[in-house]
Amino acid sequence: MPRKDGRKAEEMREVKMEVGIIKNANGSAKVQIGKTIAFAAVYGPREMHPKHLQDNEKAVLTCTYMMAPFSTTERVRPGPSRRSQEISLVTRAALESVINLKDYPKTAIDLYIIITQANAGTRTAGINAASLALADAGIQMTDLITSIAGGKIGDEYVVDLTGDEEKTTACDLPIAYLPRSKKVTLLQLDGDLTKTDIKNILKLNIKACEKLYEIQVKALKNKWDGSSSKE
Amino acid sequence: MPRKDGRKAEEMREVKMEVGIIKNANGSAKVQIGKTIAFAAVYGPREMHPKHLQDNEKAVLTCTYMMAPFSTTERVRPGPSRRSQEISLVTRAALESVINLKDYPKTAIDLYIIITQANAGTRTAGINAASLALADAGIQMTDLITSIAGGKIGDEYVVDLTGDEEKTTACDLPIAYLPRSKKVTLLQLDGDLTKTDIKNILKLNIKACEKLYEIQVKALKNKWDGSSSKE
Amino acid sequence: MPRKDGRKAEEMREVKMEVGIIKNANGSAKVQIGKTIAFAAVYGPREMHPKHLQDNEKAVLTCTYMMAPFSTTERVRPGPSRRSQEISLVTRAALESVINLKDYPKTAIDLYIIITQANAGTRTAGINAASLALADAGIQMTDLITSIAGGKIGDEYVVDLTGDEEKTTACDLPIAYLPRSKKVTLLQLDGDLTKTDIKNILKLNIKACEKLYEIQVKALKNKWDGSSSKE
Amino acid sequence: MYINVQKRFIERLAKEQRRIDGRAFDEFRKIKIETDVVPQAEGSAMVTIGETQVMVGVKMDVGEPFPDTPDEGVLMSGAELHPMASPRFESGPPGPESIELARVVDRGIREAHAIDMKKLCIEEGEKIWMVMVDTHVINHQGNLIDATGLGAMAALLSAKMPKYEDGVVVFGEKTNKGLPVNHKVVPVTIARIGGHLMIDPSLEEEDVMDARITISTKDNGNITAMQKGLSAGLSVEEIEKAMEIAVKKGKELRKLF
Amino acid sequence: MYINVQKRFIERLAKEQRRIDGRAFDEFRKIKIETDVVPQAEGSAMVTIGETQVMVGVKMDVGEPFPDTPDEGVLMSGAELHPMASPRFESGPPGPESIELARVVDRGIREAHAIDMKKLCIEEGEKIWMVMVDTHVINHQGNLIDATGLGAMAALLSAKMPKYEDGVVVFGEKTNKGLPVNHKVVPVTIARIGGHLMIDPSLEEEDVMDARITISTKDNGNITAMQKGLSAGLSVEEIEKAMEIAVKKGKELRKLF
Amino acid sequence: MYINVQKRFIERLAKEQRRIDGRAFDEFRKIKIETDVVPQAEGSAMVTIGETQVMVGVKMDVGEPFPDTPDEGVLMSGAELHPMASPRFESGPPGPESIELARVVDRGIREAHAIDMKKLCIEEGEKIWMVMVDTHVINHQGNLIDATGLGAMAALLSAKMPKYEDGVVVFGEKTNKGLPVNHKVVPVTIARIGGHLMIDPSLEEEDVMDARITISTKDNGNITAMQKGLSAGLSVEEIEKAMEIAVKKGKELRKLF
Repeated sequence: MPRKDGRKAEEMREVKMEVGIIKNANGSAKVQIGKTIAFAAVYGPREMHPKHLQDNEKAVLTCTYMMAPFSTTERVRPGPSRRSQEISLVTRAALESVINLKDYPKTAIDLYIIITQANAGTRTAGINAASLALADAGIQMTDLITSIAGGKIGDEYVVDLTGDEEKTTACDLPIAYLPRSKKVTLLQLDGDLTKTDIKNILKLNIKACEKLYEIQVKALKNKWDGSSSKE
Repeated sequence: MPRKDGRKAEEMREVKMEVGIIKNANGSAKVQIGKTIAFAAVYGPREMHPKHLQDNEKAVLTCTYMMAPFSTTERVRPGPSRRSQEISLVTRAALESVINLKDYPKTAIDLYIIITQANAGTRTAGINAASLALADAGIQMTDLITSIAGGKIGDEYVVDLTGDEEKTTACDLPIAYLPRSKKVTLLQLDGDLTKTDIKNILKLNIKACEKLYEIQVKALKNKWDGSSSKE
Repeated sequence: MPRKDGRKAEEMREVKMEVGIIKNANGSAKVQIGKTIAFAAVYGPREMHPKHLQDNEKAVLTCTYMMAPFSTTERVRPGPSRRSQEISLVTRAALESVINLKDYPKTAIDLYIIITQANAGTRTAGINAASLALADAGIQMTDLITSIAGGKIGDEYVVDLTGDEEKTTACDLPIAYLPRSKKVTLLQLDGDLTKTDIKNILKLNIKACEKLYEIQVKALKNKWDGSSSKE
Repeated sequence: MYINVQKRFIERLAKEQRRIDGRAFDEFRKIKIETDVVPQAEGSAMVTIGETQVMVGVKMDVGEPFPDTPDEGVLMSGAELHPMASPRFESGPPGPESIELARVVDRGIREAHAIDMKKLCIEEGEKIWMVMVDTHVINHQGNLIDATGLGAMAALLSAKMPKYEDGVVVFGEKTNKGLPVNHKVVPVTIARIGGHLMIDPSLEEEDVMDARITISTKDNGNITAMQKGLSAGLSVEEIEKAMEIAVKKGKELRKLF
Repeated sequence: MYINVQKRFIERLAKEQRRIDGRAFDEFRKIKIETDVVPQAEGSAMVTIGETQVMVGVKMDVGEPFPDTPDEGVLMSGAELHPMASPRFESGPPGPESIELARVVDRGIREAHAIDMKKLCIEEGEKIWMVMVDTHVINHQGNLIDATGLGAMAALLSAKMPKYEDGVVVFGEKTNKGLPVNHKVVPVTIARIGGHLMIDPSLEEEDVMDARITISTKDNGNITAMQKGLSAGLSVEEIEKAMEIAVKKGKELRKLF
Repeated sequence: MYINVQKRFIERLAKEQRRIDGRAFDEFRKIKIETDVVPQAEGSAMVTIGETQVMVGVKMDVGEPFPDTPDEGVLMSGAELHPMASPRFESGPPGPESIELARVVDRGIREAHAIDMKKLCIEEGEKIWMVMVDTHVINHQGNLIDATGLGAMAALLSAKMPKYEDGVVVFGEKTNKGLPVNHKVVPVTIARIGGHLMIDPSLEEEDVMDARITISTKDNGNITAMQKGLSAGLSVEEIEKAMEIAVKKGKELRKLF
């Protein structure tokens, strides 16, 4: 049974990725998945100051997830919300899994994600953008990091729900996945599911993440080719 | 004339005191007076940092009085209110009277009081708990510190009003009292009283404080006996 | 055509200036223009601490514009508003034009303005008071700084509008003016005016500023005479 | 170090029944009360005690009553200890000292039922007058509580109700009707220095006092608020003596209105 | 340095299937649940897990429904990690950790439809019951999520509706009517240390774990919330194993109510 | 030190009528305006000026009018200078610079009556449309005011009213009806460097300018807002020259919509 927008269960919405779009940042990217748009920017590694906040053994990584006031149906009040603070926390943990912070002692790495248009899947779009921004900043990473959410509509397992689809189901299972080491580094669930449901959705999510990985690699190549062609 | 709950004018509600109930703290206590319950915890003396906040001559004592969100009829919003900040200020002053802060230069002593159930007399219950917590933390004290409030219902002077009694009278006279040096270190009044009224209520309060002193001493002995019996 | 309160177009409301009215401050002044009353106080130049905020090359000048809660028709909530923060910013810039901050390296100069009664022209009254307070503090200034607003009512250009007049016109053009160097250091406009309108209002404003300069000089003389007479 | 020298000096003077500025223990510095210093506000006063100066303004507005007092107006009090008034004050939201200042003054007035709150009810359970008393300290040289208490009372006594038409407050237009003030309440603050009690401590005296007690009295001599400050303990005798002083000086202060 | 020694020690123990306090990998510390510890609140519970102790209170009030659920009550959850409970906590507004704590517990309950929210509607679109669940941590020695989850459930199960008369909540008077709780939801938190999964991490274990996963289950064994914490990745097999553990231990925990 | 060298270099160029990037004094960097970049918002625009880039979104909602304008809609403007856009920006609530940015742009639009606010009244005294214009800076390389001003105007011109049925806004469904925009207002910001006036300062030029003036004009050439920035004074002649420039360049900018 095809979905309202004609997609198959395991099919993501159209994905567009672009690297290096914020000139001032050390690394940046824009990721659009369907109607959801995320920008990410990395500043650093740079000397941490004030000095008493430095960690002599490793870089201090901060992560800030935000929604633009105009990103969703009702205006979002600027400033951190409880939701955005929780997403910043789990996103930071997920990203830390691929960066060896010990390579950059005494420095700060600040990562910012802003959602300029929200149509479900904002935290996962943000993580995909962050992965590209970190790579674009030239930070040593053990893997790229990919992210998508899945769910169950009626009896069917589906990946990458739209805002409309989210309203018809009460479940949301986002993951962040390291495609090379095959590890799940972010995992959340809102819903009411059996273990079997979860296993099946995980499978779908991981398949989608493998596709996202290819798109990420391509976006980085485009940037590097673009850069080299300018030389 | 007996009071609604059968007590005599000079009779306190049932008092329970327990010392050493918060394992992480250097000292702690729980005090229940009637339906009012206060927990107190002391952390310190411990090195103060950041260093620029150190006082080379004495310990820096902080005091935070809070009410749990579920402690009273309508939910209390977390975070400091004007009322709680004033109580923290006068409680801190009262407690400072029995600690020689100069014995602990460059350190911080942090005292926290939380009211988990409120039925009048929360600041005084908190001070009794704080006195025990400071003693439990092994901090040198010149005296214990006891605290109770009194008032006038109709023509009668009464001690330790309940929440219901407070509604029938518009006066509240809490004190903190040093039983050995016989000094009053906290004194507040809301009401409309003559000098004679105040003298009489002070007398009742001081008598009650002398009883509270005995209960405090007993609670500390119980803790010390308990500790030694474990050895 | 005379104005409602009988003034001519180029006539300011009654102006009163008094210097040295806040004893604790290094310099202070009170300026009343019609029913608008501003107090200004300067603390400094004094050693800046914490030290890491010091500027080795010059003084750090701060400026805080506030309205007293009781200063206008509806009670003003204490604390900075968006409006007061913008006024603080442009006022600080205007004042900086006459102080050589490099004369006072490593120090802080803190300037405070409070409006105790508001009837239009509060930012300009505040700048006149600030000019006097800086001079009173003995801070080296290249010029005094004067300030007034003008506008257009019907076809007529007028200076120093009252609160009532402001309601009848939608334009407000405040300036700060250095009377000796003949430079405009603050300039704002709300309105809908032609270039010619603006030129004409500027002219009126500058004429008024020249009068304010004389009143400022006189107020400072009064203070100095007063001081010397005490000697 | 400097404080310690000054402390010993002021304490030694106290033992000789003397004060640093030559006053007697029961003597206020020179007090001046001006009202209507903010004519646009419903009520206002400037109080000067020595070099301490505070401005108090009263604003009124119509609002909803609290559910437990549906037929009573509401009194709200605030105070700002702004760095404009003293290098000792810091910027930012009100700290505990300014909260205490506003609350102690407020309690004295509130507990005396100095304002007849029932007369400030417009429509039971729906609309009442809110009376907002705000203090701005102009210059701090000690004893802000008494200055603020006198200022609040003077501002309330001078206040005129705003015009209220068709259910709307006409801001800026005042009527001739004053607030329903039944009692004049004044705080008297007593410092203990070197074991001696003295009123109206100056800033230098506040720096060395070891205990402080503020006692608010109303016309009939009743006490409507007390607040002890600082950590040193007072004996019952000292408290009783402080009450005598506050009742006596309160009577004198009320003549200033 | 100290942490590193402890880390290696605890990891080495894990490889020998042992834990620092002698527990099995699937063994909770001693759990004690007391209810009605705050008799004045609508519901309350004190949960002790080893030396970890949290108090949870339920308060109720009448409010307006959200526009998109006009016929449903509202559940709100908060938690404060106050320095009173541990020298590791800092003063100030809730940080990300306490927000996560409250939200993870809340999601498990909410997604299970543990409370029948439609039964908390008083008048569609106008008035509904709000259920406010607040956690105060008494002592933090690890695994606050499970302690808070058990406390929230116990407090909700013990809660009695307040009296509601003539459109007004009579605070302080409770009825005999409980909350409409349909499901018992409990979280189980699993730590990974040295590559091994173990439940109910103590504070020492939390300091050395590299990944953490919390899984909430309801009576029928369905999973209603998951939250992975920390940065190390889990394999799909580990996630599946964690689900098995959580379903099994959840069944045991539900017997405690 | 580096700034000083750069400052002298840019000032010397100015004296030779040159700029660091080769532009003429009255020449903007390349400007690009895209609209509907956030299709879900009521209106939106991305403005690129050289390497400066800002995104502006317009959201609408129904609310209550202000008491003094019961038959008019409400315009609200905000801007965030987030560290995402420049290492010079700091986290936290909007500082004075971002407040000034939003307010200057807002004043130009408001004072021109660019939006017919009376047409945004739904029911006098009860319900009006609120128009919320928010700016998110993507990349800061100078002249944020003009970029924001162009973006706000483009977003307002592109906006479509949301559906409004049975007294409720149907968020996410837009009608074909645009906002009642009567005038196109654009700000032009002029920097003074080495005594010379030049438009559209880049970040390097902003670092060395000693005065700045922004002048907003509408279609008929009238000026609706001015804001001088920085501390150096301008002569009346300079102000008059700046007005000439702003009127002329404003005319050109309006052709971009």
